[in-house]
Amino acid sequence: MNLTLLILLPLITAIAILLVKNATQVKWVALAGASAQFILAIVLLFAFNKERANGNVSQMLFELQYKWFPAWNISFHIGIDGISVAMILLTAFVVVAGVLVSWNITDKTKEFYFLLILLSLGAYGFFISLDLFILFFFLEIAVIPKYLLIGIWGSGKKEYAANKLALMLMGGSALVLVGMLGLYFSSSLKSFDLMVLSKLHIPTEVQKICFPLLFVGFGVFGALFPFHTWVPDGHSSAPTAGSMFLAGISMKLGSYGCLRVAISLMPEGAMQYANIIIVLSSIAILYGAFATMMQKDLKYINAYSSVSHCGLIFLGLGMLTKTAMTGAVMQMVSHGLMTALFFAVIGMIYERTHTKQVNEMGGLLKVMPFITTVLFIAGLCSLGLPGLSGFVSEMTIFVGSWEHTDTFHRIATIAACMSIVVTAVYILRAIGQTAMGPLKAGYENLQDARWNEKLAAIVLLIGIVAIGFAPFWLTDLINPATELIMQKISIIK
Amino acid sequence: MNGSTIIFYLLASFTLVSAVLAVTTRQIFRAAIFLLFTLIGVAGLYFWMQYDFIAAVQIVVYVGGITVLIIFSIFLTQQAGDLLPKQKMSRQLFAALASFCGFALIMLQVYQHTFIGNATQALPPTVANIGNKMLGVDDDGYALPFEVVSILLLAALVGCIVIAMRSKPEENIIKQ
Amino acid sequence: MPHVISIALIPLLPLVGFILLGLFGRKYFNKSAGFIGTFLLLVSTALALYTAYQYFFDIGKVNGIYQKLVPFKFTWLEFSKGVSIDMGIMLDPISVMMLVVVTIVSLMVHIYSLAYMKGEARFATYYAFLGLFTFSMLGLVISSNIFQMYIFWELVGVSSFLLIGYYYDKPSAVAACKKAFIVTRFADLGFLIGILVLSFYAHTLDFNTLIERLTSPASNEFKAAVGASFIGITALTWGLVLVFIGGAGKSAMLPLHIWLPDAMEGPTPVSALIHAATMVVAGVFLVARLFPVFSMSAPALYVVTFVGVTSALFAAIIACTQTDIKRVLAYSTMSQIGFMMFALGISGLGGENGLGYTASMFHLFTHAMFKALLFLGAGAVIHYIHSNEMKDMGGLRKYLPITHISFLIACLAISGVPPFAGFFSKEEILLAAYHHNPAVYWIALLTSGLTAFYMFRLYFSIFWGKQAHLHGEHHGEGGFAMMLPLLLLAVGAVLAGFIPFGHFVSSDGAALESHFHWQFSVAPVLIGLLGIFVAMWLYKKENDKPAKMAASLNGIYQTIYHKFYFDELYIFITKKILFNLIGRPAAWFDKNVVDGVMNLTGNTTQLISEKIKGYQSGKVQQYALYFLLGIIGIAALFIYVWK
Amino acid sequence: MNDLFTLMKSELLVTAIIFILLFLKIGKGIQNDKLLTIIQFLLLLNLVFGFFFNEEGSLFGGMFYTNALIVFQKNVLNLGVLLISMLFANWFKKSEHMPEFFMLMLSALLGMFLMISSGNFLLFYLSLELATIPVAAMVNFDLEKRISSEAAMKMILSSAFSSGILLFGISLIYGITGTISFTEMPALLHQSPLMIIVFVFLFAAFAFKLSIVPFHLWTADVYEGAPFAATSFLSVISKGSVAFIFMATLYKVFQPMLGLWYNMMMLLSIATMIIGNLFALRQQSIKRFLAFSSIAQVGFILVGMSSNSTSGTAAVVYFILIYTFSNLAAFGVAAAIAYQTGKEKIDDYKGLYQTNPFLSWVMALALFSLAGIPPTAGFFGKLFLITSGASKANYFFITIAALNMIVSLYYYLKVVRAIFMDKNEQAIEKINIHPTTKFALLLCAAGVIFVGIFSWIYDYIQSLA
Amino acid sequence: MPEPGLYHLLFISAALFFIGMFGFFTRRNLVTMLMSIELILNSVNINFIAFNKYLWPNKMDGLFFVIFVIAIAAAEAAVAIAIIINLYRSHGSIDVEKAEELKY
Repeated sequence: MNLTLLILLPLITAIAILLVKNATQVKWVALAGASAQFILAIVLLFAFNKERANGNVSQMLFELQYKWFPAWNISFHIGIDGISVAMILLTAFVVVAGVLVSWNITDKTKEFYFLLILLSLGAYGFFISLDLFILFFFLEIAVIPKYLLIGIWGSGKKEYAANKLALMLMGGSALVLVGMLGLYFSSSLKSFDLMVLSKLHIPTEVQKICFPLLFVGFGVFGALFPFHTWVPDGHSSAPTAGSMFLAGISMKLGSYGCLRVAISLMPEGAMQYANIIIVLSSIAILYGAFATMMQKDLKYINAYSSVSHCGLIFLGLGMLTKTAMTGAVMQMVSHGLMTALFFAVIGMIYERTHTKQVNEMGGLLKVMPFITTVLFIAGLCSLGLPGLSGFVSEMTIFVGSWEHTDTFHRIATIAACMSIVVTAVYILRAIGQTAMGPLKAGYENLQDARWNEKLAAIVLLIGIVAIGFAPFWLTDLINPATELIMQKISIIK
Repeated sequence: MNGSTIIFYLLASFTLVSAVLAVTTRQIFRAAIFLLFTLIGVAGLYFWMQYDFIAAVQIVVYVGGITVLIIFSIFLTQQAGDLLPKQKMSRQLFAALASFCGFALIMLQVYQHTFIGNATQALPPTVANIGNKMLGVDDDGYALPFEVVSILLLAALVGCIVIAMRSKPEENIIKQ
Repeated sequence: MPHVISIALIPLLPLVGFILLGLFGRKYFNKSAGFIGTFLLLVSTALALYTAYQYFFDIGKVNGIYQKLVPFKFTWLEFSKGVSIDMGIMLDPISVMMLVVVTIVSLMVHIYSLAYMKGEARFATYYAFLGLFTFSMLGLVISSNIFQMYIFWELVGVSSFLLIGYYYDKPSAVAACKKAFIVTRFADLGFLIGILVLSFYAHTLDFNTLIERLTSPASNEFKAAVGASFIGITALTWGLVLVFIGGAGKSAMLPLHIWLPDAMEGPTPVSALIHAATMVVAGVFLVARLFPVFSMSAPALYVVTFVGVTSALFAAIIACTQTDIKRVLAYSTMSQIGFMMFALGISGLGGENGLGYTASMFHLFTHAMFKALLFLGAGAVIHYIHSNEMKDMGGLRKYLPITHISFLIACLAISGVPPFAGFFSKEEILLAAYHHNPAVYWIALLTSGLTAFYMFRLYFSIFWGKQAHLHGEHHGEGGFAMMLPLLLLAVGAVLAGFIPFGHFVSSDGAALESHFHWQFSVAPVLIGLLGIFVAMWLYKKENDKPAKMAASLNGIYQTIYHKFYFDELYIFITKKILFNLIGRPAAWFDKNVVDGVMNLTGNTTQLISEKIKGYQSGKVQQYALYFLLGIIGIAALFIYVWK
Repeated sequence: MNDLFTLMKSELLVTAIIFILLFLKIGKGIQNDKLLTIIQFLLLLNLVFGFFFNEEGSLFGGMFYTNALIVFQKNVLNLGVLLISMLFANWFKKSEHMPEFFMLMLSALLGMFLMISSGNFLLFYLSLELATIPVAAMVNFDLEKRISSEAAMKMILSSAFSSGILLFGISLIYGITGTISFTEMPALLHQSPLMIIVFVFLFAAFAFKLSIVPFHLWTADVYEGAPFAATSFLSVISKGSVAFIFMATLYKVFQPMLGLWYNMMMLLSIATMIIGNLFALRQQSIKRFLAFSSIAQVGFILVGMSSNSTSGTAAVVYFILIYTFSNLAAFGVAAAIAYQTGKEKIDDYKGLYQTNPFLSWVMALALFSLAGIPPTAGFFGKLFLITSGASKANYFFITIAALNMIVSLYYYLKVVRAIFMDKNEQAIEKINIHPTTKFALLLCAAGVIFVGIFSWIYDYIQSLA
Repeated sequence: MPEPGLYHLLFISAALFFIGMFGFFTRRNLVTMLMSIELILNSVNINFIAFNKYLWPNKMDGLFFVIFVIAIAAAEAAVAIAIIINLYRSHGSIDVEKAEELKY
């Protein structure tokens, strides 16, 4: 399995989109590209499992290394472990759904799809990079498409939101850059290579400086409290597919980076700052949930709830136990799918009702049963209903967090657990007001989902249910990888 | 105290006084004349240092060339008898202060610094020596700078012609 | 050993129904959905009965003790070594009993709904939801793993939510389903943390292993769980109490009961199934499942007893004043579950001590029969009269004869009148209470009288008293589909008490002979009859006695009528504290502080940029001056300061 | 004497073109159109020729020195001039003084070549003046515009002032060391307080040319007033060449004073980035905006330069190559719009994308590259600058640099936002782009994308450094 | 009075340099600003000659520097005056304070 395919395919798709003439063709090309990518991701999953089953236990599989800027010891080094596979699958799911959902974009279709595919390119590249430099390269590649997607096709205070997003994300990546350079120069080998760096022992004082830089830097992407403020505005202003990508994929870049770079390279730093991370993420979880409760705009609801859910990811990471870490990765995947689904549905509703305010809706179940049912399922996933992906990941995090015996961790865990109640409150409020209750006047003739929307929702639902019903395949994928990371940490412990 | 010393001090004070006047007098022609005096004073210093050739060049180029150019431009741009506009007092004070500080800083460090020199094998600055070097292409030759200056003069010439010979004046000339 | 698949099919068939009807029902099976669902459940029921037969009479007993069999399990989600969620099947007396109860009641409701829900636009959806619920409930009772139970626990919650909110365009239904879900969810938080605590010390989530480890005082796990303590209470007690909070939430125990009366907004058959016979007893089942562990912690059992007995009394008092027939039934349910709960609380483990346990399970069993019957009967009444309010009813015995009879049987059963089912089970509970805790016994006795009173208040108000003002079309009793379940359940309510329950279900698996003392039964029966007579005196004929009584006890009556203002208290907590004191400030903080800091950074930059523009004044002399100053400054800096 | 032709080939070629132009001008009768084509052809020839006969050596007793890296630098400048000749074709065709403009520009270019190659302060000073005085004249080439002559005045006076300071510094360093040769000087340098002053004087002169804060004040005014061709020449070619020689002098001549100039660089680099960014934030005129942005860019160049290593050298050269493409593309687009509509305000660009997608994309690419966003080359350029600057593990410094990237992104995005996001009824009409301009823009865009991704370009530069 | 030597000349040149600077900062007339520039350049020339004479008479670097500086000064002055005249034509004044359209 040649991993460069994962980058080449979107690249080719993007170029093809540029070459194609009319809007319909653009859509089909984009869909074809996204589906091919989707299939590729599935194939990758099987290839990965097969390779593991064949007894290949090396940390990264399918490694490839090309020279790129050898003067700086940079190489185009790619490879995957279970975590990456999970994230790639997530991306593939969300991209297909995003392409489908945007089917009726009429304004500047070509540019829209081009940017969408470019964004996915960045994400794929990010998840397979094993070199800090290209990791950073792909991280930043994904920023501008987001900016343009929000700014051009968004709604509301889109320009403000787009600006805020771009600037904050760039701020995050600036910190990442500094941290990355710190790592680079601290090692005698002067290498950006993750595999090389992970074998070295990075001096403790360097870790003390670089860990917060990298963690916060990636944390900005992943909506770490209090750097989450781009999330609500960005998500709510973005076009549907934009929100899906933002929340579904792009925020995961941050948490993935935290895990892959910050924690796994600098376990001592992680130990040092773990308590701060836990405090911040516990605050984010509860505070995000309570802030969600007060929102009236569907997109804001989901955006704030993302802050809360991503807080869980960081909590899982900060706990530094294998179970919690596995849970965090699962939560990344789960939240990605779930929130993408949520945004897709919100987009569909908005397109029909032309409002995102929950109090202006009501009884939509009557006119659009499919859409509201999906909304409902997304909501249930968000509140952690068993059988859907949210449950397994949250529970894994809780169980993992509970493995610490001291009061501090206990309180943090209980605080995190409390979010499931608050989540239930706001999700049910939102669904109760939109889907249930008497039908508001003026909405009698709304149409239910079209084929593309149904397909998009189903794709994401499959992902959610596949994890929810059978989480073991995902944990089997992730566990070996987290185990390796934990080994490093436990040596220090 | 010998004659040379007296001449030096006279030249120096003449140069500096005229320089000060050149930058302070409010009548532009007088300023130009004081500038002339300063330049002559500097030429005098060169003579005093026995750099005759340089002194001659100074007089020919500066006194004969640049000053004339300046006076012409004054003719072109100035009504006779106009006093020069006065700069704001604060700016003057500030400028004086800054200049003085700079001067003080430099002189302080110059006096604290011991210059080492190499006065053993003096090469007298005669016209013959200068001429040999000027067009030499060997190690100590100055042919290349000479050519560079010629190109520069050519370019300056071209530039001056284009700029000074412009045909269509802008509509809103002399608006104020 | 029964075939694993046949057991697995018991819950899976309703799931198939759910998926089939949920995905395609609206389009393809809108008419036939009821029959599909009912048929699938019929098969399930048959399998459940077969399994029960096999278990109780064939394979369950080894050396006279019923075993906990785990014929099947697989690792579903592994957290860490040894701690994993397994999906499995566990057969023991109570789970087999619950299988039977759930399938039978569910089947009755399925059949009943064929008529009751006929013509609904979302008929298929209704059956799909019923299927989902039945699946979840069956999954819950056969769970072999505490987390598996939690999973189905949640699923049960959501299906309850769906069914309560079935009439989703009724705002009150929407509010009720939200309330039900959120309150139980809140309780589940306790359950979850309880699981975390217990599993942390037991290093397992598997029921059998967990119970084994936490009940043997010699094991390391037990020592650790008892050794660790928080504010003076051992970790074991904490874990159990937290788990019990979950059970209390589902079983509508005080003070988490507030969702139950509102849950009556759902279709009446649903109330019969979920909020009377099956789901609400999940809490009892949970405590029973973990009973060996509970028995290791006296404080935990004490909490169970206390909550159970207060709930029983409290609900009975409220039930006396309610006018909505379903609400009366709801409070009665709560009260009866309180009985089951405290019966567990006062029970010990093994032998005679375990009488409370057996009694509780017995009561659970009989209660399922007569309470389902009561609800279905009430459904028939509501179906007929199109109202839930007692004041709209009266004298219906002529119009609804079968309903009348079956309702009467159920009322007698619940009032503990021999020889109906309730008599036997309640008798055992009281007996157990009498032996273990006299205070509880007296309260229970009082409650039992109240029960008889409010049940017959209900009965007389519906079927006797003033003539109901009938208007519009009335289509009889709803036909065979509605009558059949009534009759079957009535038979159950009459006969269930004669089952020698202690032989099958006991705290330690060994048979427990019930010692029937007629002398002991006198007091309960008498007090039951007293309740009935008072009700008859007050309500059989239309009169103004109840109103007068209510007026004379105005303050107390109002307090009771308003359910001791529990709802208001909750609204105060949620609206005032959660929303206004936490939510709003959080949202405000985010909008103004977190966001504000970011915006401030931007604005400050802009402001500085505006302020320093004079530096670039356009005056070349000034530029030169800055130039010189720059040189002097830098030179001075590096000569004198920064060497 | 063969050495003369191979080592000084760039200079000789440029001189030859100047003289060809002179003759063409005197022998009148060639249309601007044709003449422009001829010039472009000559410049192309010049560029192509630049890649051959690269030898290392010195002439005139070390006064002139060249090596492969210097030749490469010259080629970068050549490329820039060629691009300028193509990008502003519309303006050139209309200008009646086109040949003179090119003569001046090429003289300045010659000056820069000599400056990069200079081996002593005399030639350096002369070529610096040669690179400045004609440019001042070029700035005045929009003869009908008031601001053009104002800008020219500001430029000539400021640069005369700065060369006075430079000369004063040279005179003192000559007094202290007794030599003006770059190669002999390091051995004679000692860090005395007077030397610090002298160094600051020289530094200031360089800083003036590079527009480093606080010596940058002339930049924006001159850029705004000058014709686009002159502005882009100033901001790209002139800045690039001075950066090259500045770096060479620092690394070679002032190596003994490393400690001093590292701190000075750090200080001024931070100031430059911050002030450049702060001023760029509130600009409306696109030229002025680019002027301040280029000031901020210089701050980044200083970051790389401060590393005092070959990788720093490579990074700076590489960055300037990229900067040439990106900045010229931006100026090219702005010029194309301004020539047809006279609009030079950022607000005028609102809704540009509706009417001119090509120009919009080129502009966006250019700005992204300037902002350092992948996959554009600017990302690599900036990253390598910062990376080499970070080699001293001075976290404070590089953090400031990295944070400044955010501010700069803000204002680059302001333009992007105007172009792509703002709706505008009176959007700029469809612009007719001259074919050569279009080609040059495409070239720039290609450069902006591929110079980064094709890592061999960087490797090549690194091998030269 | 002491025997005049290098330091005296350096004093004169520095004084001239800063007098020129002062003039440049304060004279509003462009031509007079140009004159100030000439003063600055002259001061530099004195430096060069002084160093050449007193310290490094073995080579003529300083001397040649002066020759070229004078040449450049001429060229610079020529271009500057051309620009000033052009400015005068468009602005009607050569007051430097009045040429400040380009700012901020």
